[in-house]
Amino acid sequence: MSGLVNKGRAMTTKKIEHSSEKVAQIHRELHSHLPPEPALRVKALESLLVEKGMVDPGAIDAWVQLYSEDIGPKRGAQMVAKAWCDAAFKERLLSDGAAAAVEMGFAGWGSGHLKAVANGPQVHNMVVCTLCSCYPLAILGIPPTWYKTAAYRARAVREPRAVLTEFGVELAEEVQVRVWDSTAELRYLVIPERPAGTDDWSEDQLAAIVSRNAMIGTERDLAPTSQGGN
Amino acid sequence: MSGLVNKGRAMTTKKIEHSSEKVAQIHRELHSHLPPEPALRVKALESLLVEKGMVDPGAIDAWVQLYSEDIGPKRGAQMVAKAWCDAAFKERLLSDGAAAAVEMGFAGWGSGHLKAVANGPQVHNMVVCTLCSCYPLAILGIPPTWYKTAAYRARAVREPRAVLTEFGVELAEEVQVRVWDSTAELRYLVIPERPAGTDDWSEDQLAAIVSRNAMIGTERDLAPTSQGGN
Amino acid sequence: MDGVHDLGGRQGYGPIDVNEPEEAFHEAWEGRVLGMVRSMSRPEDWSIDWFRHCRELIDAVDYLSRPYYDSWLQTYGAMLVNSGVATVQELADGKDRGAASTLPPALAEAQVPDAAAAPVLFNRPLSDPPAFQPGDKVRAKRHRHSGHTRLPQYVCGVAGAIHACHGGHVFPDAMSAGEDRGETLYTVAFQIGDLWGDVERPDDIVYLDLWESYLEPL
Amino acid sequence: MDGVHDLGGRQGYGPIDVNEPEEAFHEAWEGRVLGMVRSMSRPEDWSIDWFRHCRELIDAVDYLSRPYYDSWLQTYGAMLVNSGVATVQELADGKDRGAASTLPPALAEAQVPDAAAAPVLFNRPLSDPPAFQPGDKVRAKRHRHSGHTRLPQYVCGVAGAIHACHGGHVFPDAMSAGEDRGETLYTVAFQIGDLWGDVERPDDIVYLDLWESYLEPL
Repeated sequence: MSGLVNKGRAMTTKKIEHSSEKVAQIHRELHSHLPPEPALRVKALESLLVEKGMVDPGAIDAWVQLYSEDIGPKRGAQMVAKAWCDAAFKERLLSDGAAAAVEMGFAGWGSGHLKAVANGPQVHNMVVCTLCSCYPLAILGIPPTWYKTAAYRARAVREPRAVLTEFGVELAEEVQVRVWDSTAELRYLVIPERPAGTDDWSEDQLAAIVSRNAMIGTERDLAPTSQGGN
Repeated sequence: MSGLVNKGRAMTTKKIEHSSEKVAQIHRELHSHLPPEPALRVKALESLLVEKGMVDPGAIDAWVQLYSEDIGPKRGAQMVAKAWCDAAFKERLLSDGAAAAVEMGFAGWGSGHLKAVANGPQVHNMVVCTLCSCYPLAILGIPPTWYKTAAYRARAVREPRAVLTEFGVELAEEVQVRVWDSTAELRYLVIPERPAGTDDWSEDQLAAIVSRNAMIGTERDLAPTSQGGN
Repeated sequence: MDGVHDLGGRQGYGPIDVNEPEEAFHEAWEGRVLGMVRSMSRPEDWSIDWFRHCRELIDAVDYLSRPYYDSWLQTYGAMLVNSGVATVQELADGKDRGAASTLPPALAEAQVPDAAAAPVLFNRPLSDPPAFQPGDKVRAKRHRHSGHTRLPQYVCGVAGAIHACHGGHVFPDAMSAGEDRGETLYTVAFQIGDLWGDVERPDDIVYLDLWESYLEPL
Repeated sequence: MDGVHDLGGRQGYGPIDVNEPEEAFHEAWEGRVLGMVRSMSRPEDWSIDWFRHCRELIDAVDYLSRPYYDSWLQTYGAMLVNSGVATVQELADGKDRGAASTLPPALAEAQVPDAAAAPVLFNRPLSDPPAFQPGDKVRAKRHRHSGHTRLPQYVCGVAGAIHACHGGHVFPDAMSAGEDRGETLYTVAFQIGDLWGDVERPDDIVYLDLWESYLEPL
């Protein structure tokens, strides 16, 4: 099981010490004693966990491969393309994102409370996690680094329009911006608008033009480029 | 003149560009291009200013000497000791700290709007500057580094009692803590209580036991030690 | 806690790198951290909320300056030490000095596909009905406590409206301290002009997911 | 601005070094910075408020991690570049590439004692009477602007009482943008229990010096 909170496993009554003071002190000690380079720190941790029998290196490889190849924004793009082509699926996606993810075979980390929000001519949605880095991993894969930076987290809820401008997004005068700050275990997926001139495209063709940023909400107008066109 | 804002000099109408964006960008460029060590950065700045005729190295030496020897917490200690011995002076110090500083010959940077606050059996005062590092330099000299740290600035207004405990201060049950956050150009000086058993001490003897921290408010009970005793 | 992690609306963090390459991991070690976190054996009383709180407790400069997955490593390191599973010295040189682990077994390579396809659910049944209904005006409470909470500072004291009610969800403030209990979760809509004084379009909306005890009726 | 400098009440910054040595400067270069700042020639439109704002604009990690006088150097460097008096390259290697300075002359060594004994005054005459009197209940405004201000976030929206009125003082929000004008300054008393939810003694008091336009009547 990958979950930190695991419903399938009974909670034990054994209590660890939840002392903020103690953990802050441990952080300071780690800061002073661990190797200076992240790669070296990671190597030390992996060696230690392997020696202690606390990790299977093959499992690490498997996760890296999964997130590098299988679990990524292509999944979200397929869901969006299907929603564009199939009004009933779009309805299901909007009303119960978790079930829609199961239906697509994309269930996993962060899909359990998936909420899709749809852009429209007068609505633009944008997702952030100001407190950490919450993101629908099962649907969009590993979040980009910028999504996890202080700059994006700080600015998205205060000057979303300036952030959008930085990403090259121009909003028409009548568009309202809706920012979703992922403060709980709900995970947000933006359904961008289907571009004009794509009426005869297949779902696969459509999926090819749905960018990761469009599903975070930092891109808006998807162009029917040669990438997806026929 | 040392003042950044100088009443004696007529303001010109020439305007610099007050752009936060531009200055933030300059900071990033300086971060990337200046030498890695503070001492090297300082050396480069001094060389440049001397070459440009913008600074007199002898003046720098003079300031360093002044703050290392003449302008320091001994001044504040003399004011406190005098206030202990001379009720009329204490009255003047509490009602017009700036004038009291002039009377003592201690006028200077930060004495112009000096406010003295007196401890008592049921009152403990403590000074901080949460936004930067404001401090009565003419009276107490260069502030300690801890006064300028994020830790002190963050904690003094939220958990002053925990901070005091860290400094070894124990407060009697009936004592109220009053924290002065120096958000303007007023500069605060704490007058600690005169310790018992010092009735026959001279001002000089008394001044010798008044610590810098007692005048910031991170020390409370001044002991009549051999340092000051006769 | 009012930690450095609580970044919503803070200023001075500069531009965003909008041209970042799109691959999942930019450095090989990043994937190793994620893979370890997903498969290592762990004390049963760890939770994602305890993880988040431990990450918030990282020194502010480290929090802001270290690469993202490096902060995960730092956090898991601290959690291992706090739980008595590893020592600082062991984490420093990677050499095991303790007894064999008595923790639940690690995830085996063959179990990864199933684990990757299993959503973790945070909803919890509640006997009490929700205190608020969609459309109700509420105010986020002004005061927070010093422990872990998911009530960001930037909405504290601000009025909004209930947008949706999600039933009971694990309450992070309790879970981070070891108590798994549910509380009603809402999505609350705030006018951006009520949050900040100098916004471009005051009627833009910021939605947050907030638990019932973060809110008071208005 | 809601910058990283606005530290009042933030948590996670660790213990205080209560055993710091007492000498004025711990490194020789620290004194050089202070001496330069006190005696260098400068554009006439610089002000302490502009300096403070430029310091607030330092990258957050640099702000929190660099030694104090190093942050002064960084700030004056940025001010020199912004004013067109020096370039980044000149500050990097210390070599003058420009024309001779046309700024007011630098302070000479012989002038230092007089300069050190001259208090700088920030009071300014006002024609309008103060809006508040000692004892009046007030509330610090909730919203701040993105420029320089001396209204800390931690009192925004909180009620307090006027403790003292100091007449007109240079208004930093304007001065930092080049406009030297006075506004009534007050000392305002806040009960610490109104500022934070988890204090030891709610009746302890925090005083702040706040300008009239930071406050609203209650």
